[in-house]
Amino acid sequence: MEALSKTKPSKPFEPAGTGLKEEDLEHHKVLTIAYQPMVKYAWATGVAIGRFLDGLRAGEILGTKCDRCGRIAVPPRIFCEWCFKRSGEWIKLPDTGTVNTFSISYIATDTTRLKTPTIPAVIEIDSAGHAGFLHIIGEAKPEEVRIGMPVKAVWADPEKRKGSITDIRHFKPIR
Amino acid sequence: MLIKKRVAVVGAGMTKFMRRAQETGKELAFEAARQALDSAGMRIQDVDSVALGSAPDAFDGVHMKGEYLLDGAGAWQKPYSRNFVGGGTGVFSAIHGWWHVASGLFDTCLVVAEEKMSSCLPHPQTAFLTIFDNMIERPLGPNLIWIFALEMQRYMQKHKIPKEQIAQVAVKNKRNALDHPSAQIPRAATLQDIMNSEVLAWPVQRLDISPVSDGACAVLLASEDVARKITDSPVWIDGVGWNLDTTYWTNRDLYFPRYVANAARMAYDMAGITNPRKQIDFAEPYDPFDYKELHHMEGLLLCRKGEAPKLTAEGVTERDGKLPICPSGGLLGVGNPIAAAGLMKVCELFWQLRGEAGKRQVAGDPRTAVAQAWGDLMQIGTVVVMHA
Amino acid sequence: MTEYGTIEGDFPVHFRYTAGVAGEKFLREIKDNGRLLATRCNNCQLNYLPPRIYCERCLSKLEEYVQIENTGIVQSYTVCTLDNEGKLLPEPVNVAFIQFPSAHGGLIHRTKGEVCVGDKVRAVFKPKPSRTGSILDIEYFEKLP
Amino acid sequence: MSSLGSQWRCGFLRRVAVVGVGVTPLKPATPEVSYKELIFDAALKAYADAGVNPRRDVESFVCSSEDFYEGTSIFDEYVPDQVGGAQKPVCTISADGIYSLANAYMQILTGLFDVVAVEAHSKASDIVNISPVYDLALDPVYVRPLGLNANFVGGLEMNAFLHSSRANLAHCNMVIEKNRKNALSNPLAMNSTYAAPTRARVLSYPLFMEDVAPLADGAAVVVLAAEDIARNLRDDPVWLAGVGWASDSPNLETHDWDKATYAALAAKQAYRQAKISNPADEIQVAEVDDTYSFKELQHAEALKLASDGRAHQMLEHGLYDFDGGLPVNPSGGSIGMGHTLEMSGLVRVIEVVQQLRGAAGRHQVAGEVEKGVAQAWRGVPTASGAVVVLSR
Repeated sequence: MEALSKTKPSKPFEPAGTGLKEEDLEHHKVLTIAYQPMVKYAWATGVAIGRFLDGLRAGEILGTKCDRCGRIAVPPRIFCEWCFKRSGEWIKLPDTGTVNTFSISYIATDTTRLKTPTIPAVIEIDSAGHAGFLHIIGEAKPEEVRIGMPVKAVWADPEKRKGSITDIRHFKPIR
Repeated sequence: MLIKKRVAVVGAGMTKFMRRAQETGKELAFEAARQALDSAGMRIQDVDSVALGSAPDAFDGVHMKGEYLLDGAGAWQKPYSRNFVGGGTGVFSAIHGWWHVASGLFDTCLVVAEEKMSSCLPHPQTAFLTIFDNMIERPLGPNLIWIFALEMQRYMQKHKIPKEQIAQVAVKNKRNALDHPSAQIPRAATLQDIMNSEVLAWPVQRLDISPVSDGACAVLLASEDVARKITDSPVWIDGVGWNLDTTYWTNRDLYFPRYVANAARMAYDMAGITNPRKQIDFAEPYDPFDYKELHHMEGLLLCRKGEAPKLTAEGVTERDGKLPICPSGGLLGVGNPIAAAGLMKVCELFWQLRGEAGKRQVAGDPRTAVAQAWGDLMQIGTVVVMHA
Repeated sequence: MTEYGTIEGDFPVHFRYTAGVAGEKFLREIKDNGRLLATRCNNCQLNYLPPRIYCERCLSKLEEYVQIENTGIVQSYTVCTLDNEGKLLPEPVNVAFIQFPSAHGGLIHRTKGEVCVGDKVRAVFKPKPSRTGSILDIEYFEKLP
Repeated sequence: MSSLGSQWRCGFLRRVAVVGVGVTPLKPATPEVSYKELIFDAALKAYADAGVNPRRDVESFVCSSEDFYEGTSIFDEYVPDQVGGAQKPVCTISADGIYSLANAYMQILTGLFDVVAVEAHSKASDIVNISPVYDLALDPVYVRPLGLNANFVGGLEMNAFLHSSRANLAHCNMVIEKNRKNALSNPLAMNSTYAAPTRARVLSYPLFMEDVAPLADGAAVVVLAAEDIARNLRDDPVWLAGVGWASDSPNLETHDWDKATYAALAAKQAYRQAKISNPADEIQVAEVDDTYSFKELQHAEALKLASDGRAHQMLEHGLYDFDGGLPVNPSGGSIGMGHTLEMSGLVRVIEVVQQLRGAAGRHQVAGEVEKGVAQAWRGVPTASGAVVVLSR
């Protein structure tokens, strides 16, 4: 380290990098290697989300309650992350709630454009404090959706439910 | 607080930020690392350890991306590890490097952050589906813009902020970036351009968002005794902070980033900063979306909650204002190769505090500045306070 | 007994990698001329194969390309029975790591028939019209007497 | 600073100890719990063992994961709650748990924190098929196009190692037999029956299916504390005497095929800190990576538990047996216990901690155990690994 000579503050530099256009890649002006990943997963839903999804299949929204702080958690978990204790009893919650925040989305997951917008929202479930989950608002005009709007779950037909978050088709405004 | 070793930044490097780079991720990492070493007059043989930051493997398309990148980052036969805190990774990389040196275990640490998002098709956005909860969110078909839109809506509603005030951030940062040699699309935009751009997920419009990019950045860290041998103008890392909030983002109020505030308090405490509004000369908060800069100014306690849009409207945050914010041009202007964009903010502090920022130099001989990044499910704040 | 629940998923993306600055030169030279290129680090006296734009040891920028003879020596070999998805290959594949006398590094590739450590092998290229600019433009390495 | 109240002052490297460990029994699958619930279980055990409350006493959390092992991008989003880290400094190191341990160690050395928790886990059973995950780790330009199972790299390395060390498949069988037998005494191990290797199915010759440690699920949490706090928490803290981690070239073409150079470099760093000059004499127990059977021998040499090319002879002489002079993988290793991806290193560490505490139960090795070493490798195609020396 002693051999080092102190440097003067450096001058503004020319940054390195070769920017390409999409055509360069598409028309093979530059070589590319294409690859399709084949990775697949089957995640064990476990105790808490397993029971939550079973509840949805039965047309119920379930939460867990912490015996120590009294907080109700939905989506449920087997622990209270604030008290670091095992959760206490399971609570059946109403299928109504309040829009905490929302968006009017014109793009799909793959960034393609949607003609009819999707309205994702965070729904605070009634009697669960401010706890809630992400879902979609339906049966509503984009311009009528607002924060604080009361909503109710619209369930899929019982025979079509599969123990999934999509067993609730969407939440609709309570008018 | 007693820290074992005082740590300085003694060199910095950065590639161009590009929509599509011909360079592999390794090559990008090399270019940034080489430049950081050159700027300090150091050889890789003099570097004791290497810390790397890079965001999801699903961008570069390589499992264990940290392993893949390590030779480009100069880590051959060295102690090397990769940190990962989502979008907060870039600034966190400097913190990761900081504890290598501050611990007394190493005299020097080369910190490299890389992202090559263009490998991911049909669009890097698609990979973001996989950041959502695999059991109860992914089946709803979410995309990344949603969470920003949901947070932005909550923030706007809480403080009754008009969209125009938010768009002003994009105007400022895109203008600032005209002076940055690494800028991806150096192009100014008017308020009207932003407001008229395509609505993606209201209230988010296309020009509210930083572009997708490839790029890399690097900084070289050294302990005080070594730093003084390397340079007459080391820039000190006086404070570091990071804080991760609960994963259950739908159980929190998103209008204020409390985790950023926690991280900022941690860093300020360490740096002995008691009044950030007075003691911070300029800041590089994380600005992947225009409202985020405002959100983060508030999280960094540089103003009151809901006050950031007003300061922006008054010109306080311009490069020649009282509290310049993102003089680099930020992610909105320079580009957003996730981890590299965060470390760019640390590079900018280094250059500004040494008076080497050229046309971007903020006036008034700045001495103390803060860089911050954010990430995960609106969940982590990473903060570095630097001092010349 | 309870049926435990699972939710299935994947990564709905695909990848397109560039070969990089050095990789582009390397693969083009194979495609166009059937020759192997390395980059030279004059500092460390090493010729990197495959080529890199940097020396991994001294991190110098490498810009000098040198040609490497197509004949090398087997350093290790294996006979692989599974494909990249874990399925049984139609027939086992002979693979070797081959070093070249003037190069640092080497190539991992298929060999025609079984080989042993120390065997001399030579790259056999696909016919020029069917080359695409890929490492697979080398069909395999064949054993020399 | 911790609520537990450290009195540390600058001037020398502070000593850091393991004060709590928690690990779930390793299993081929855990369909009854989610990854969060599995980790929560390990965390509860570790904090109970350490006698700390994570919400009050633990100041920082270092977790370990790789996105493609989880099937989730930015997996670090999903780590804080089940370890008690919500709204605290939590970060992820994308590597084996020993790397996370090393980073937690450095965090404490800075003086910033006094108590830090380290987490690692494996939910390998959530991965439908591991081969495509490994495939994604191969170089996309030079190696992946060959379309081969990534274990072929193990085949090449094994052949190079056997060739240069003059060891043979019989020695690899001895490693498999030893580790399977050792695991029989370990209640945490996945396998509870013993079978001699048959070498019925070749994977990538000379690598057979049985040379590869079978994947398992599990979670582990380790709590570290600075010296004064450690002494307050328990009578038998286990000290981190030295920690090292290193990478050889990530390019297969320029990495050492026959030697575990990464492990040798990491060991050198750890031994230097621990002031160990003659590891084979000074260490009483070793837990080394045995992702592949031959790796145990290669790693034993890298850790200087044998001179280069001699590990198989030591093995022949019974030195590494459970009742030998220097037991290697008395836990049963990954071959006996199950391979838990990035958690593997912490399983090794926890075994050494239990041996040093004299709390390993039926698999407690004989004699005084003063110092032990644990080591991890990140698997093919990497040439990276970490080493930790633990002492009483």
